[in-house]
Amino acid sequence: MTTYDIIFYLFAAVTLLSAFFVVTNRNIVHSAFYLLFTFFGVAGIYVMLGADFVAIVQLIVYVGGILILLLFGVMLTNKITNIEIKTDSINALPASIVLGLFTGALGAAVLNTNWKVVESPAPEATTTALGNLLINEYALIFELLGIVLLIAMIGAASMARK
Amino acid sequence: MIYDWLFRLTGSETAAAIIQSLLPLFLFILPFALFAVLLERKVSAHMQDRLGPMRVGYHGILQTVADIIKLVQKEDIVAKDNDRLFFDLSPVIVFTGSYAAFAVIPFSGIFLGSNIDLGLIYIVAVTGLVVAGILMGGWASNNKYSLLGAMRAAAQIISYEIPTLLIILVVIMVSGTLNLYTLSEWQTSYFWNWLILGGPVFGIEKLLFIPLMMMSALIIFTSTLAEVNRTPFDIPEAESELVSGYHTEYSGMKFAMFFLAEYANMFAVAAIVSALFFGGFQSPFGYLGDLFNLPWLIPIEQFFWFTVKGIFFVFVQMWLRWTLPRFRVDQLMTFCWKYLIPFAFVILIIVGLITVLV
Amino acid sequence: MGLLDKQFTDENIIITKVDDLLNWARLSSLWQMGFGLACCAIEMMATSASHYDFDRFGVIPRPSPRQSDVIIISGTVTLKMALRIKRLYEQMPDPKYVISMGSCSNSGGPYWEHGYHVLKGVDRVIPVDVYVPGCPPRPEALLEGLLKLQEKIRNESLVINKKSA
Amino acid sequence: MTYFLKFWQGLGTILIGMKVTFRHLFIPAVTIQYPSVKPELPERERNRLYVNMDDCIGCLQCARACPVDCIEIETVKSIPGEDLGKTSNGKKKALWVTKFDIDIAKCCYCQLCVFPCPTECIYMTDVYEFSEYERENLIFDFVTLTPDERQEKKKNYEEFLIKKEAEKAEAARKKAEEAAQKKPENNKEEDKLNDKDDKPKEQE
Repeated sequence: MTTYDIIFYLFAAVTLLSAFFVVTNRNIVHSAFYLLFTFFGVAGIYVMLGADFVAIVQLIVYVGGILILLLFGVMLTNKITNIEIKTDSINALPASIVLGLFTGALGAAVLNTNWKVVESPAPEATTTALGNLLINEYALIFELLGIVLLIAMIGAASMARK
Repeated sequence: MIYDWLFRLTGSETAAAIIQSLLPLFLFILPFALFAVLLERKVSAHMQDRLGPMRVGYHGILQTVADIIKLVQKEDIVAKDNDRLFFDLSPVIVFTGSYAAFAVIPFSGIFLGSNIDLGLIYIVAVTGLVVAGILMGGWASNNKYSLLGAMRAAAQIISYEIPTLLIILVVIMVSGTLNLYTLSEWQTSYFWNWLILGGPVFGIEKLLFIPLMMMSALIIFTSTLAEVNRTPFDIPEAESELVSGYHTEYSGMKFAMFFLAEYANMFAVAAIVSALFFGGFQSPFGYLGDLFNLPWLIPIEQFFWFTVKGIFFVFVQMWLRWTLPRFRVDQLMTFCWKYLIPFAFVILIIVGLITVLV
Repeated sequence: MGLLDKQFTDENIIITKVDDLLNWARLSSLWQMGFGLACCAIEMMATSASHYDFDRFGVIPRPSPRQSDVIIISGTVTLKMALRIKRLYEQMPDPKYVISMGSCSNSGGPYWEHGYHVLKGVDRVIPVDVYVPGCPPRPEALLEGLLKLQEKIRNESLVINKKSA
Repeated sequence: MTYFLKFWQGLGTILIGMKVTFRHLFIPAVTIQYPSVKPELPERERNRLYVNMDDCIGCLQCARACPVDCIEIETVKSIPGEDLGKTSNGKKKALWVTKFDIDIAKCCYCQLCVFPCPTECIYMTDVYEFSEYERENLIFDFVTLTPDERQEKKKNYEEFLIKKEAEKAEAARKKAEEAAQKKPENNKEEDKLNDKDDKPKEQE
């Protein structure tokens, strides 16, 4: 096991464990904070895959933006601990059967596939290529997305003024 | 590069990486924090015609050492209603955030943690971790002052990230790189080639750039000052309103970690400003190593100049702290949204036009 | 009184050296709880200001009791405020020290006889280390009280029964 | 237009402020480095009280003047034949001062005790450095007599009183004896007086 493997498993464990806590925790602020570790672990895995730009954008957008917004929202609610979870577990038996079948199918597919193992090239910096693609090849789509976001912002602002 | 040297010394990539990532902590951040706290106290004292620490060592030079030893052995209070896990975790996350920023700061030509292409954006990204840590600490303290302080800190840091990012975008458009090391190399080793004086390109655009870049440097300095919660932007810790903000409930070593993170952050933002606009590790007058043909001298000189620039900007931060009173919350937001962001936008557009047209 | 204080029974070279180091650190960085009650508070502020400069001794005011080492009770302790003082004192982390500044907090001062609303000495609610007399004390008197406190800290020990020096 | 004006004004005023603080960085500090340098106090500085017991005549004027009652004085009369000496301004002392405590922790440094003193023996000094670890140490005892001497003076006076009492009793006895010899006369006179007193009452 190399160092990279260790780091990978570390990030994977952080991601999975904290995601598990996000779902199961009764305290919604705790859930939101565990989400921080989930995002962080995912960003780490992105880095290990050589997608440095995506990892950093993940950190900026999710940790720096959405998570903070989420925390603001959550902290301003008046009932934080011991939230009553409305959905009861109904139809447990059929659900577990379906889940078991699905898991079995996936597991079989994973085990039976003949994975090709290729020597991966050294991860390159993706930023320049990404920038070139965005501005040259996909400029129109990029601009359209920007306009959609702008419209959303204007809409939100006009709604907030009412 | 230090990494290669360490690799040859230890023979293992992992060991080299670990040692290299520990170097800035022990060689730089801790001594710098000790020095900066003393500097802060001395500067504040002399600006108020006082003397500052005088009785611990010669003119109080051991004052911060005593402070740290005292903080380490203080009782670590965790109140009954504190959220134990996050209360303990918060100082660690805040310190991680500000320490991680040091990974890409180019101390000199041969020493920087990681020469990644996304250096500038990376620093902005890990600053987000600081915000999350502050919110976590404020909430876990279970104290209304802490929570209010944390909320204010988060709102402030998020708001002021916008002008910072816009100015970073300006720099990216002019220089064409996000890499702090390349950026420092690009502004060559004479001060008229620094970006604040229009960059190393000669021609009409250099003249046009000078006023724009000066304003950009001003804006980014102001907004990064706000991001590290220093006076006049220290409303998250406003003593007269919020006791001491998000770290009200922290005592002993955990408080020391917040303290350390604050000073590490101060240097980090000073380093960003100097790397973006003031040539990073480049000497303003050329190198003695070049003059006397001593190549081993150049990295040391670069480290010297980088530290000098960093400490100068830290000094300016302190200078402002002891000059200006604290903003009100609404003034703070007005300043960001009505002044800094529009100015940054206008600069962005003009610089874009210049780079396209000229 | 810190966590380790009075935890050791024998006095050996390591303990005494650690003693010296810790005592030096404690006495050199006494962060003061920013807490003023009455007219003595004005003198306390003057002590922090340029002419007397508390910072020379490493004393800086901290807003939060969690980060302070010494609380200077400066002024008339009314019965109402006594509860708050006790609470603030309990919120401070060990090792913590108290300087009682001025007649009012030493013993009730001018109100010791007929003051129906004044606590007759702050040592009735919290243990006081140094009493600084004066009404109000001169800033120098407070500084001298601080030096006395430093002298007291210098003789503290981790050992239970150190030979009293 | 005011928008840009405000921006420039803000920038300018910040620079002015920074200039001021920067100049002060190089102004020599005004700090008095207390333990090594001590400031000169004005002549009429009011600090710790001092009592010159040689001059004290135990008149209690200062204790009465004190607004906070922090001075406690006990005096014992001297017995005839004891020489207590004179005060510096020529008054003769007649009282042993066996207790002269000033609780400086209560003192409010008003100097009101200084003026009534007929011999000017209580006054304020310029000593201000006298903080203590224990409050009890702030009660200053100015009496020059040792505790034994104080006891002795008290005992002396008590003995003197007893002796005087005895003398008095002796004198009274002698008087009574003398009176007993002249008893009849006296009794008659007393009866007469009684009668006079009674009469008006009866009339009413």
